[in-house]
Amino acid sequence: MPEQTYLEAIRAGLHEEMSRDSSVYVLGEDVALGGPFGVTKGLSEGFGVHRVVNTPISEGTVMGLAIGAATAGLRPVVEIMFIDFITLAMDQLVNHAAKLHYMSGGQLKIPLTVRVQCGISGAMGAHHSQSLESWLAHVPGLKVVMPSNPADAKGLLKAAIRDDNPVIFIEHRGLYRTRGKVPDGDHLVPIGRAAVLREGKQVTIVALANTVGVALAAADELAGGGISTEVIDPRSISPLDVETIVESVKKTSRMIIVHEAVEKGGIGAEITATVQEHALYYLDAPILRIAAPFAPVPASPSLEKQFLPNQACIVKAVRKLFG
Amino acid sequence: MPEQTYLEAIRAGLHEEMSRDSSVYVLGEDVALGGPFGVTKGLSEGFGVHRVVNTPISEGTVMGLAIGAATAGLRPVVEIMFIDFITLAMDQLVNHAAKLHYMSGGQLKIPLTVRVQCGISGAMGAHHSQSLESWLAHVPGLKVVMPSNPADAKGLLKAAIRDDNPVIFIEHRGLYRTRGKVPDGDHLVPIGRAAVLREGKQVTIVALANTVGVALAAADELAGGGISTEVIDPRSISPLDVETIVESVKKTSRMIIVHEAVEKGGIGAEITATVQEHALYYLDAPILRIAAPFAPVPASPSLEKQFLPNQACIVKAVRKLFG
Amino acid sequence: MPTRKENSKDLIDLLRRMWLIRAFEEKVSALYAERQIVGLLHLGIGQEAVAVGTCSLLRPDDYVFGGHRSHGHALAKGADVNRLMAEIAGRATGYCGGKGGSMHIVALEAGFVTATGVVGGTIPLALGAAFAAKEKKQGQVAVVFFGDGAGQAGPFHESLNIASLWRLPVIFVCENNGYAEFTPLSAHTKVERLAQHAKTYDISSSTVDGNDLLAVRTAISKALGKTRAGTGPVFVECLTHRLRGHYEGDPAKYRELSQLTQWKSKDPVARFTRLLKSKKAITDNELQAIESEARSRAEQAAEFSLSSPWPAEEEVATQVTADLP
Amino acid sequence: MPTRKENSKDLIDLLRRMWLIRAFEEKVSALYAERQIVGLLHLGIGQEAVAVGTCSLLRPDDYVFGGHRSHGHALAKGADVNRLMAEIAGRATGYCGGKGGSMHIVALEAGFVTATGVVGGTIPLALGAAFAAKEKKQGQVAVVFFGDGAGQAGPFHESLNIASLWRLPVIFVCENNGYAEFTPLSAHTKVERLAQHAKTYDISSSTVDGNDLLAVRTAISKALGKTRAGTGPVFVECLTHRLRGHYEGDPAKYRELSQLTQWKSKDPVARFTRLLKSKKAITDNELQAIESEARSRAEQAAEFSLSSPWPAEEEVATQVTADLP
Ligand SMILES: Cc1ncc(C[n+]2csc(CCOP(=O)(O)OP(=O)(O)O)c2C)c(N)n1
Ligand SMILES: Cc1ncc(C[n+]2csc(CCOP(=O)(O)OP(=O)(O)O)c2C)c(N)n1
Ligand SMILES: [Mg+2]
Ligand SMILES: [Mg+2]
Repeated sequence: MPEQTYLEAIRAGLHEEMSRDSSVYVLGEDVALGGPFGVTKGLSEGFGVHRVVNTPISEGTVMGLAIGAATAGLRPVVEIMFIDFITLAMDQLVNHAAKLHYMSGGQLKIPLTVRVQCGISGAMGAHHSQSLESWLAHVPGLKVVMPSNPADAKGLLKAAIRDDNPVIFIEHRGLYRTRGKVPDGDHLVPIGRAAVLREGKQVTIVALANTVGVALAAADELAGGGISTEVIDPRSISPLDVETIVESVKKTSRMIIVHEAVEKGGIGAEITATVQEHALYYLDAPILRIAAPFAPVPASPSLEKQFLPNQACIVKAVRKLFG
Repeated sequence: MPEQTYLEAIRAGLHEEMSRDSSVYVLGEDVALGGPFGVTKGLSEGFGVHRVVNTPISEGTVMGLAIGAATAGLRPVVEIMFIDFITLAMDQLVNHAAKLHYMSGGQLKIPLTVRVQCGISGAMGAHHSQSLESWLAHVPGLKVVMPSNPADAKGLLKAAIRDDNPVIFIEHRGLYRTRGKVPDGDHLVPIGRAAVLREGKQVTIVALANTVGVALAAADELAGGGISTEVIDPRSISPLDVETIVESVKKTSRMIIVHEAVEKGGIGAEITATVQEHALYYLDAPILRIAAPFAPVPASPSLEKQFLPNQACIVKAVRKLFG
Repeated sequence: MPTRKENSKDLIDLLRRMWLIRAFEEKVSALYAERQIVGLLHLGIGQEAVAVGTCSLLRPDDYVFGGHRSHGHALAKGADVNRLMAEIAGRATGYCGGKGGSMHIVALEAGFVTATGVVGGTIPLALGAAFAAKEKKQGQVAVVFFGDGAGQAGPFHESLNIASLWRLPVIFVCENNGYAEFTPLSAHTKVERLAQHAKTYDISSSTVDGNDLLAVRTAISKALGKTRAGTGPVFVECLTHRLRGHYEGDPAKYRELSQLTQWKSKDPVARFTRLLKSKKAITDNELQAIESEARSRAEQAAEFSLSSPWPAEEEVATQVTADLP
Repeated sequence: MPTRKENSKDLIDLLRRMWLIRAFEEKVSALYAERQIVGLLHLGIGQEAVAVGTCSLLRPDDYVFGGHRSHGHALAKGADVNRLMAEIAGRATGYCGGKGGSMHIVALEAGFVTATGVVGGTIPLALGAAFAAKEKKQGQVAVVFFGDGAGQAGPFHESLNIASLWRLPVIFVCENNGYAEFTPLSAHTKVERLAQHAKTYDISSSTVDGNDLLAVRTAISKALGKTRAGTGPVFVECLTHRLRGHYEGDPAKYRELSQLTQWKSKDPVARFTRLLKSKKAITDNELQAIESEARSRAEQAAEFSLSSPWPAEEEVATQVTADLP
């Protein structure tokens, strides 16, 4: 298995799916030039600018255009440069992409992939750092995935493109340079299955995207202190792999959820509510959420650091559960 | 105390605040003519069309305009006709209204009220029936209220207009004709305080907006069966009155949350997560959520009925907690 | 006046199509008044010439998109009368199994891709279908119907820009009926003719009398010549008027009575009838047969709909995603 | 050429303002290269004439709104050099206590209401300030700066419509620098001059050489005459170019070298300097003094910023709502 960065894995996934299926089109701002992070670099040379299409700054209409193209048989991959700007495309995404299959009684399918980059990295401030995945998971008809490593990034992206539903593929900017092994060949990761990244017996940490690495490091530290920690990456937050998470908690009796979105109304709330419903009598302590404070993301690097859930918080929270 | 409908109470609240403070302006589609439901009827005659302003169908820009006007000293009340169309104003609402006070280090204040009508009533279908309040409660910097009766509608609206922050005032269309007593005089309801509408000992039902009436009826039915039910209306979902809810659960040891939004990622998840964090050891049973199925809202009246959380579901769920 | 010679049979067929829509919507209105149909209904009575004038020139595989007032567009594109009425009535036999409803018609078999409850919402979708059509190179075009109220919404402008930039085979059909809900166009914009926006983008455009069936056909026929030839989008603004309220139940007090009377005299069905009669292209008997056939089809559709079952309870949460049952 | 007689002192002052912005941004760039400042920085080097040409004519109580490339706009409106640089550097002494950052400057005391990281996002906000100004009847105007890339975004079009409809006292200043990120305007629209959109709405407009300080001033001065008189909005398109990459760190390989060279020769600071010299309105000594004064103010601002404390930890969650501490 070759090593790749998260960014390279996404690019490879796009490349493979575009090669495999001529109905896959990529649309977004500056995508033909690779975009500001270079994810789509080289694609327009290989597939032509008619399939790797630069768009004007018109997020809502480009989203709608992709939905319309999907109704007519294409499989568009739209890039929204920052999730902060998905706010401009919510009407099309929520009122059309998510609902048309249902509203048409199954007549229409919307095989649309939305690649969007999120999260905190590089002190970009409140308009380029949000984590809004829980909005999307609240919308019936959308699937939402958030890979935390190169292999999942590639496998989930390929699965998203092949899915007959709108899938929001959320990339974390802070992970673009992370390296990892990526299986050779036609590597697909099924949407809706969590990954148990570390087995443990006494506490379950569920972590998303950028916080998975932090959780794994915390688990190492906790192991040093004698606490056996299971770490689960849901990978897909809608549909959510309730079974894997609930089974883990039944075993460990304790759970912590970590994400970069603000705690209130974050996906941690949904996971908590579901787990307590299915495993209340197994819980030895309340489920705790480690997430961002209830505030916009500050620009100052010093405040940004405060804002992020870190290893120390996780370790402290876990210890509290045993306290 | 005179009786008024929910709709009349809102209109009276607008009227009083516009009389009290000449910086209050009302903007929205057809508001000068009363709007499709007649909420703003008569205001333009009283205050002039310069203060009760019909706008083009440009939700995003009208929202931004109101935010800009708020930075310059006005207290705008914007009407978004259906919450389904707030999707077109999310950028302005989330990136500017919610964040500018924080991002400016306190230099700017955004005393903005957004009146928006939500929910299911009258078989209008998937684009005119959504309940999206939990998105808004996930946004730091916004306050979100959802009155369930005429008195709260008036009192919360007046409080919203006087608040120095953006407040989303969510009206449920299905409640417009509900009648109720409304206190005389300058009736204000503080934002962030729940109302205990019925005291009980064995189970707490937290219900929102349209489902409050259903919950109260269920409580009556349950009383007949010997179950003593406390019913709480949070009224404000951001900030949320955690204390009142947690205290209730500590007393009753059981909780059901009812809302019309889909269950996954709904505000019930946040309430559940918070309550189990603070009162896990008091819980005799898992917290259950009674909410809409994970689907768009169907247009057919027969399916719409299926979609709504009803009294029978609530009663059944409560009984399950005792089973 | 038709630009190319239309024979009487063709013309009579056009009248028949308009009558079908008229009778259909009058029946829907009657059923609504009787509470046999519920919901939020926007009828296009008075605007039939735009739907028929446009769709009668389209290929079955052309893509059509509509909005909240689109019963007529779907019928004109060839949607089945029964399944359409059943959908509006919320029955299991409707096109969408009752999940869509009046504002959200989908009749894919007829090439009516979707309507929407969001003003202006399908304009970008039509661009997408046109984008796909361009790539598929089968000469298909996309057509989107929208009102004057959509002309002040951002997506409309973003769409004109992209359509012109990428030379998409899309025809924008603006039904300028002078009102958005209760307020006249003059309260929404200073731009009197929405076709003006097309000019800004160098999109070929025209403004026609939307109550004159043949004028609409002439404009659309020219538009199709261009879009099918690959020269990019065309914008056709049709000046028309809805003869009923904004929605069923709206007393439309904001409208001057004189205005209504004036527009009634321009009723597209009566007007086209007068034309055919003046050209002696149709007899009174034929006329009556057309009307009564239309009415009886509408009646049958109503019977079909009201005797159809309601959707099964469990349908409430099926078809949420394409991989579920 | 100035339309009204400007005396040398005024002209020299204008040069001084441009130099201040230039020196400030060059210092910011240097600090970024040294990693003393981090974040996503968009510099307006090469576009100073638009900022100064516009803001030098405004009243302190006029409202100015900017975007992601707005250091210069804020400075031109009178923002404090130290507090601005400290904000960009993320320090507690910055205008926003470090919470805003480079793309989100607010300097309310100077009438610079807000910038934004959302392309086109402040255009509606400026309408709102203009709406308030119109109601307050103190003759204030609102000015919004935005790029050519914003001209394809829906809110821009919705805003032109509403501004014209309601005759709001707002001046749209479009800095058409020919690129949105890495792609030229021609890849975003077929409309070559963004002022064309204003014409659609009958908004008074002009397109000027944005690197010619006095041409900008002439256009803005006319615009102010109209907006303050209450006749509605004005649109001024300024053709200009950024001499650096889209953001600091962008090598700007998409840009032809010849193009860059050509624009460098039109550098607004050098060009205005040449004009003053040719008119003998300034001596070499004065010139040098202006530059070195600007550089030293920028240095001082850097020192002030880098020696300022970082925001206190607890600041991360204060000021979320106006009623919290
Ligand atoms: C985005 C959006 N905003 C508001 C509404 C409410 N609404 C429904 S129809 C309508 C007026 C539409 O006018 P127009 O586009 O001219 O179409 P017409 O009704 O005249 O056919 C409005 C404002 C909506 N459906 N969608
Ligand atoms: C709504 C939105 N979409 C995309 C971006 C990413 N982005 C930042 S600057 C930019 C280009 C803006 O071009 P222009 O408006 O011409 O301003 P300039 O950078 O040339 O000053 C883009 C696409 C953004 N900030 N906001
Ligand atoms: Mg209309
Ligand atoms: Mg530009």
